[in-house]
Amino acid sequence: MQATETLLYNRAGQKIVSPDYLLFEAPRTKHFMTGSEAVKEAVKRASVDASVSYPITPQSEAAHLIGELWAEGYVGVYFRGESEFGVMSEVAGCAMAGARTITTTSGPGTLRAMENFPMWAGTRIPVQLVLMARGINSPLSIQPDNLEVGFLLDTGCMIWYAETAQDLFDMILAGFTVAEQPDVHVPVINVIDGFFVSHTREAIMLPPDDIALPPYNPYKAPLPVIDAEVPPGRFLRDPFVMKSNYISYATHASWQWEVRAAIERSRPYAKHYLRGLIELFGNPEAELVFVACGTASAQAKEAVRLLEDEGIPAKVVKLKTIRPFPIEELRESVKGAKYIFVPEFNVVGWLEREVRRYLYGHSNAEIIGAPRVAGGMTMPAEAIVKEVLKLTGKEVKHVI
Amino acid sequence: MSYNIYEINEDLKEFIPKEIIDLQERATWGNPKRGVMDLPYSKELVEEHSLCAGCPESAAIRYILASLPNPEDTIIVNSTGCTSLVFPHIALHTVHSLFGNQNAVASGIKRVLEMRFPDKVKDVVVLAGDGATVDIGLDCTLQSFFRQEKITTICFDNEVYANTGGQESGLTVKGYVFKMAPKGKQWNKVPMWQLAIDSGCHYVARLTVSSPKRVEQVIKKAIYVAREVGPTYVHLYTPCILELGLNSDDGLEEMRNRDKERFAFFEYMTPQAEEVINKVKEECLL
Amino acid sequence: MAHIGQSGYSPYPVAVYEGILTPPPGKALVFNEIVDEDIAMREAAKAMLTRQNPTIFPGPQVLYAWNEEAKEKAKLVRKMAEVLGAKIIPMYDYRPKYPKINPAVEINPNHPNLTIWHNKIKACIFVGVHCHYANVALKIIRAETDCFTIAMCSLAGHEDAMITLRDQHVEDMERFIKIAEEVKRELKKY
Amino acid sequence: MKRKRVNIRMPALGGQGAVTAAHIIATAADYEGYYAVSNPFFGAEKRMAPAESYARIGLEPIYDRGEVVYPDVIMVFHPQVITMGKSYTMPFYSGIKKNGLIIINTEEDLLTDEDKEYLDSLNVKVLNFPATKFAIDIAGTELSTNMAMIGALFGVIGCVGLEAIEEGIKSRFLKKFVASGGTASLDSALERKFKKKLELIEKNLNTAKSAYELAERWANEQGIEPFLPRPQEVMKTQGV
Repeated sequence: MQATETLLYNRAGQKIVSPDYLLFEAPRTKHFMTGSEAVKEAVKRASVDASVSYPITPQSEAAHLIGELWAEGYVGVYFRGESEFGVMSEVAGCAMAGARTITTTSGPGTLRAMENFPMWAGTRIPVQLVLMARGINSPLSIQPDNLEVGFLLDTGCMIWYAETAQDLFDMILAGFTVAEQPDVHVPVINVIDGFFVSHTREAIMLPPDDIALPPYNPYKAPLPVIDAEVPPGRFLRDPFVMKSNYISYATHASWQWEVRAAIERSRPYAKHYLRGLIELFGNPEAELVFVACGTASAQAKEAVRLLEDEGIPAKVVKLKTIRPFPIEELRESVKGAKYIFVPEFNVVGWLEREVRRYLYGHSNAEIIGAPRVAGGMTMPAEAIVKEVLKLTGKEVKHVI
Repeated sequence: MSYNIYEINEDLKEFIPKEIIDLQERATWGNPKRGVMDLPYSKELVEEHSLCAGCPESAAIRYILASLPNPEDTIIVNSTGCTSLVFPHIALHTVHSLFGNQNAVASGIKRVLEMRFPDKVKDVVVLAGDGATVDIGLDCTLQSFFRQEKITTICFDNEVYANTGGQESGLTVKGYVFKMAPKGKQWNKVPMWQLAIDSGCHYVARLTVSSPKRVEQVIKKAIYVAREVGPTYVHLYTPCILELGLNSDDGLEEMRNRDKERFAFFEYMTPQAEEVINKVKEECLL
Repeated sequence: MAHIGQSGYSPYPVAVYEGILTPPPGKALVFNEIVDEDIAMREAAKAMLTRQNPTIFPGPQVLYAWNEEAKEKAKLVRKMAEVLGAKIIPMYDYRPKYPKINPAVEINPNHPNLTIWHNKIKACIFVGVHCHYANVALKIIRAETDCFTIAMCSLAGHEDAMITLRDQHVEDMERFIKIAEEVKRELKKY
Repeated sequence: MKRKRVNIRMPALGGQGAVTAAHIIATAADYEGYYAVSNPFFGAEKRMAPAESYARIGLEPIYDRGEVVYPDVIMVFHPQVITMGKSYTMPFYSGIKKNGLIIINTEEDLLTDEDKEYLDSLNVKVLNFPATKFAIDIAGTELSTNMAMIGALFGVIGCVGLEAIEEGIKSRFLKKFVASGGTASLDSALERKFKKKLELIEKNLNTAKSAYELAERWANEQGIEPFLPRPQEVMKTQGV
């Protein structure tokens, strides 16, 4: 049994530092890069053991760059799988065998892989998936649209949402740290809106690349790692548990609740490593509130600025985590709100549903699922402002 | 080897049932010469299971487990089907993941174990039915062969989906009437052993489990070659006595009959594989 | 007894949905209260010493001699049982056992309540069980029995147990045994 | 009201280097001390098919992402954008803001009287600039068209100087060498490549520089103010 805690340097010869030092204390310097390149920079500092890739726009570049890290000796195992279904099963194998594992996918790939996600959660592997959301068929589109996230909400995986390349970099490092806590130990899906983050170049602050997270210790996992080195010697992961093989229904029920309980246990860790489950922007007293995540929150921030020019105080509540959902934080932050807008990059409004569900009986504000764009559309701040002015009956002085 | 995960702490031994103590004391660990001949004398690596009485699959599993050259460091990946009800009772680290992804999961496990334990031999063996291997899982099966994953894939071919109640599978013989083929199967049995050869397997065998000793030889060859060279494939006929309407004691005869025709013993090996097999023979391990 | 099914109905609600999470490092849980470890250890000892058929359920991580800590812990589990006058019933593996378990001599995480009912166990300690299976079992016990559950976890603990002790290693178990002896004296059980 | 942000839309044809241009524009602006962001149009562009990229330069953090729907500046990289309608927006100047700017790579005037009327009504200035001819004359290759366009842009809107432009171009073409971390120990093969790169960069710089000067003169004739105050000045007024 390997005592990973005692190591000073990782496989790549990087100095091992605490997650707190890497995330909060290490000096940072400014770089100018895309979200995909930010993924490489994060993985480079995360002592990653394994990654499996498959091409699909817009996540391909990030997957190439992880491959470069493997060629450079930063990642232990890397190859191209046969399909997203195969890839998500291959990373499951890697994680069950005790590897810190990351992979990436998008849109149709997410749906092709779907059967794997509840399996990941059920078998308690802390795999990290960087999801670069794009439209899902049919008809075909490779452009930004986050409908797919609605399908993932109840897979038993943690779901975090990054707004910028900086968010994504920090969330990937925090993601491993939180997901690998023994009492959490479920997968984490870090979502960004494809292209809006993956292909946009912006300034990002990075710690030095000669330090890295402590390696993963599989012997702290809540289920025996599959390496024939840990008892019980007779161990099947994960068995049929059914009345038909003389097992209580309670087993499967309890197992499922345990997976959800694990997500709940992630709250204190996520609060610490993400510096809170939500971020506030704008006028704290505002009665006009935008609740959003990812690029929708970025566009809402621009809208808040335009509304200031219109003399209308507004604020944005940016949700950094969707699973666990920041219930208390949201309720607190919309106290005194009159209007709550939920701008989204999909046609169904999965976030609006979540917001309504958790604010039911906790807010008298009118909740409006708008504006909603899809199919690759951009959401100009001006469009958000028009929506607001239309509803609040204020007359448009100038938007453009 | 990892035999110590079976070793019970003396202070607590008196509270442990005999079947578990026997695993420590009477199973054949750390002995590559072990084989089916040990069956009557040693503790087997499988306890009671819930397969049909007389199911040839249960015999196959017993022979295979008795033949593993390195059980204490062998990982078995299985899939959904009748066999999934057996796996909880196998005294090794095993994985049931999804229906059809067994070779993908095994690929990940093998590569990571090679990385984590560079100085140890960790054998990874896939054990699944015909539906999992050839129908729903064909992509993952063949792709793991293309990628030259160092794993052994064993297919239990009972020529039907048995666990779900007897539906036609890709390995059903043309003309057989099963559920979902009410007029009889319209197309030929998939020659999986040939696909395995064409896809890059270095050792391929097709046989019934009528002869324990032959099963042992094949399994050992397949595992040693996978360890040293690349993917290997073993195709076993384990008839479903239930769906064929046979009595519990008819399984063996059914297999012997097929030995003469579509499951006549067939073996293929590449030159590299042959080299390994000869080496192992010289070491008297075959 | 069970409401439905072979051995148990719904283990819902679970502790986290009642706002209870695992204790922070250095602390312990007694029901929904975060307390100092020594207090929790005293309460645990009291429960084991005063309730019917106290039993320790050692899991694979202490049953098998797979590393030095496991060997040490096995000795301590034995000692603990003597001090607490508790039975030892092993959870030697996690498989859904076919065709059935023998509840007199073993416990299985898939229907732990069978063993607790059969032996009328009113207080128990989980030790050396992998966290996931401990949690699965503890939820079922919480829903299906009146057994007072104590989790002695080497990692982050188990909020579904009535008392949870976290980061428990050899020296902590030794401390627990000392405390148990004190409590026993106070209760005049010697 | 005074601008806090310049949003730039670059309709082009696949292969013209509009994405590279957007990257260099943003990098240069970042170097100059502004906040800057760049991104391509998110599609499956092919050579000579419509392609588009965007850059945003601002005095405060930029959250806005995606296509620039309401641009302050439109840079038309190829006449076909107008003549053959190879543009994602119809007409190519839709959404242009008041007092905006349009730079068109062309040797003749391509706008109709209708276009001119509309653009005048918004006080949008139009610079017809033969960037490709310019690139061939100076760099000896039409591949430097995007450099000419970059030079022209900053010549007109001011705020980003030649030094910053040089930085932007260098960081784009030297990135690989730096990224691979081996700049110190480049083997001879790489050095030869490196030398080629430096020559290329030299040509590109000259192209951008002369385009900058030409556009600067034009801007002065037109009496065009710098589009943004210098970041330093803003700092001062904010008393930072």
